[in-house]
Amino acid sequence: MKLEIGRIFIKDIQLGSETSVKSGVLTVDESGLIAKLKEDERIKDVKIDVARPGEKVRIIPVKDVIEPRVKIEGGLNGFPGVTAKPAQCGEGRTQVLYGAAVVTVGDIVGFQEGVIDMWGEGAKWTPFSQTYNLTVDINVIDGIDPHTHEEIVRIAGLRAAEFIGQAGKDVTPDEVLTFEIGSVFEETAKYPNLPKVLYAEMMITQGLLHDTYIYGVNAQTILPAVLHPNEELDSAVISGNCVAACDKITTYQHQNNSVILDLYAEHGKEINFMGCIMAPEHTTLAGKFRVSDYTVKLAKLLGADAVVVSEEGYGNPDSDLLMICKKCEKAGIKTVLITDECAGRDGMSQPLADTAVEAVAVVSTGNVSHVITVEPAEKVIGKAESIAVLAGGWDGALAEDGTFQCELNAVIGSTSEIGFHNVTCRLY
Amino acid sequence: MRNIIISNNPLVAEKYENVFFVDGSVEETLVKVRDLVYEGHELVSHPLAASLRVLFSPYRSVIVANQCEQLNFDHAEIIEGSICKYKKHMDVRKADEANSDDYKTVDLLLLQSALNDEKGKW
Amino acid sequence: MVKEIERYGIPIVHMATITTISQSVGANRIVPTVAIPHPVGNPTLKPEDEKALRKEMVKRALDALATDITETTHFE
Amino acid sequence: MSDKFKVLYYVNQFFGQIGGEDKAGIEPEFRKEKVGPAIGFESKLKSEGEVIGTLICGDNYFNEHKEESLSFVMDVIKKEAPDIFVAGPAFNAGRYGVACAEICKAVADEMGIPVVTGMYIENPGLDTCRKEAYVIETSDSAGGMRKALPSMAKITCKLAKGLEIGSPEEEGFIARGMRKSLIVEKRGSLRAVEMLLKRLKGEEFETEMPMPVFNIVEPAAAIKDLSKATIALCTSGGIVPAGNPDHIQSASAQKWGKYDVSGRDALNAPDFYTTHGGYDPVYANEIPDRVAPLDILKEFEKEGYIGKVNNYFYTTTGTGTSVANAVKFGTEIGKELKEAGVDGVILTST
Repeated sequence: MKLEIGRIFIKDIQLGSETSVKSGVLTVDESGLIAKLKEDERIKDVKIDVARPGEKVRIIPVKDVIEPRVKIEGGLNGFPGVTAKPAQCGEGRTQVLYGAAVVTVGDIVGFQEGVIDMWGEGAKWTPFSQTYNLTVDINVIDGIDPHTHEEIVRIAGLRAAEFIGQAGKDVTPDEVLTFEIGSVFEETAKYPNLPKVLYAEMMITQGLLHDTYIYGVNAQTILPAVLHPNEELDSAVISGNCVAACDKITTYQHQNNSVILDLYAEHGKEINFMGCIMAPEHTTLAGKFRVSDYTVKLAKLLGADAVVVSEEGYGNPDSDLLMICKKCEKAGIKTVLITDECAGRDGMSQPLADTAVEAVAVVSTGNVSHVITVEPAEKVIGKAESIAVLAGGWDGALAEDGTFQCELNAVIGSTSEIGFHNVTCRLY
Repeated sequence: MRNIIISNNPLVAEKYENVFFVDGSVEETLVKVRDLVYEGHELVSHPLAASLRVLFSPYRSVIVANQCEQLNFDHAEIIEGSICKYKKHMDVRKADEANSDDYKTVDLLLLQSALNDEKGKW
Repeated sequence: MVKEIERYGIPIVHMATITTISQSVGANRIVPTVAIPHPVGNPTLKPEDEKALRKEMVKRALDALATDITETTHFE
Repeated sequence: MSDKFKVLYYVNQFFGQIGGEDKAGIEPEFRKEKVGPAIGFESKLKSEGEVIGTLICGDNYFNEHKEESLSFVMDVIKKEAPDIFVAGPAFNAGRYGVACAEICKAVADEMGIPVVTGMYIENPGLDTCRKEAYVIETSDSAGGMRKALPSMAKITCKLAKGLEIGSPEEEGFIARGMRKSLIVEKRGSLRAVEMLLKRLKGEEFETEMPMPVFNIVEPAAAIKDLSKATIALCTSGGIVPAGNPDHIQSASAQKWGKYDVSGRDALNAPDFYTTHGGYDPVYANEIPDRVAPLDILKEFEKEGYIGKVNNYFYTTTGTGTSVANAVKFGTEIGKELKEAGVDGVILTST
């Protein structure tokens, strides 16, 4: 499979009357986008705005982040299985508005937090303070049940990204990246002496606000599936979960999965990167046993020497992570795990409640209870009331001048367990 | 009936029959689950949710098997670990009462999803 | 608690149902027991049988204290 | 008024230049001047801070009159209101280390100001204050003074000025056990891939989340002759006398209890019951010996299989009891058992 990603560097976003990219400036046809999204009659109201790095802007509550793209060769444009007919992802040429992101804002339930600060202390802790964000705030008509509401907002975000992505159709990219890996037999013949490595990507798949989709299929219903890494890089995987702010994998992070990119960089040099196992995280223990067994079986079937395992979420998925780890290690397959931790607000607690002696190689992406202090914003995009949820977590969290303390767990992508951001924990 | 639902969520108690209703906190609910595990009931669903925000929920429903077998050590460790983890996060946190209706709904929907997931499988 | 007591050089035997926990808290001599609510009893037995069972288990624990070991040992 | 930050310093009788072991019994005193290591320490502060006085106390006096000593020290600190408190370094001196540790902990807890000390890694005082204080790692003898003082001064300056403290390796302090979240140059996925490559090549790698190591205690030697041995019974199953006179909590226990059972044949109901909140109490309340088998031990005593059952029976509840408390209970109970000449212990858990 061969995929070319043409990156068009975006240096600003403006709202206007046409959608185009000129000298790195992305202009978005505001009314055209609103009209496009309102084709879904269940959407009552759409508000478009722009948040740029460094502006004193806070976006809350963030539902998803999506990278705007357009397919110009091979396959189908959009998100196959969701906003387009089913089609193979991962081949041909996809153009990316690199540096831009669609950020959907929409509270489906009142307790969502998920904040992106574009400036100051808050900005340090989220990778999405560095992107030019086109925010899409969606209100639905009355009487919509939560499941449908979530779906409407999820799909509106994808449609918006598709709409804006069109701007890159005829633009010459600043950089073209090529991703090519052949069949496991071809690659093994090419690199007979390189260790065979798989990536097991765990996904939250547990119901409302806790779902992930592959080609539009709710991953709760699948057995672990093998994907070519290109498929995920080419929009086959979509996030439907929006309450695990710090460690959920947004659609943008699937499209730019950092584990895949970093393994790709070593393919043919140090390792033979053979693919991704998409492992659903069930809430039932039987499901956890089934998935961990099946994942390890796939790894054995493919003759893997090592597996990188990334978690999504916090709480019950910790069990899945360690089950996969234990079973792999027992089968002689070396693991490296990526997870976040809770060491308490002062960092003095034992980080893990679940432990396994087999977990000898673990990357920590930060303490979810680490407290940061953020100033009040000059402008809030989204729902100002959500800040009260965020700031009211405990006594004394909110100061009189509007400065407040929040834990990293409220910040989008802060402790990303696919290692998308640069946070870690060290023993001090 | 194969399962019992241990829950402090009134919506769950209204909707299902096989509910052991805990008139109390999430922690008390988890402690009840632990007692049942100690008596030999196996866990069907994991005691914790998969996201931090839902960990802060004032409502929680957990499914355990109805029949009583020998104590399952792994399950005992899971529930003990879950209680530790829960307490670690909630020690100083205030209950989010303003959104309790939403928390009730989400807990119910996640429970439904778990029951569906479990349907027709061992 | 087990470790701290043993640190004084007094042999200690841990009679516990969840032996994995027992091991993880550092017990060296472990006697597995019946069930959490009644580690050294069994209410389903006749009283005299239950007592015999308990005596057998306590004897095993005492004998464990009189046995030299070099690593964590389960006395079953 | 100078704008220098103010340091209060603590030393023992030896470093306070009063005398050696023969002076270890002196009471605490305060001098509004720099004494001993405080002089060298101040010179390393690069005029950013000054030592406003030195507290001196005999090591024996401190350890034998802990409360009086601490209250004297705290009074001085409250009056002098330093910005930062420095003690030692104590190297591997046990009593001195314990004094530094106790004072550092008290100052940090009560005054909320930063505290700095220095110790050898095996100093028995370390565990008391490693979380509260920045303990600079020193050699095991006073020969390491020249190396210790600059590190202590450097971290003192940073703390006083509210600057960010570097890693334990950079600053030379003994890790406090804090998991600090910080932003690093390489993203998590890249660190994972690098760790993977090292693991695959069989090179050394360092996990970012070490699994807890349960520090193992060597098994104690076996009892040679059971028939002469005194056996103590302990339980974490919460068996207490009727009425629970010591109010042992049903969960998250804060204390333990001990009860004289020398005149009893069993822990029979209704004299005893369980207060444990973590399991169904019906069976234990029917026959408490099902949890703590005193009945059988007494039979073995009568039969001569064991020498004696310890006069006291020890109890607490295991549920939700923090590790720190469990360690504390074990240490306290173990001490009593040792002093009572107990030869072996049976601990039952539910």
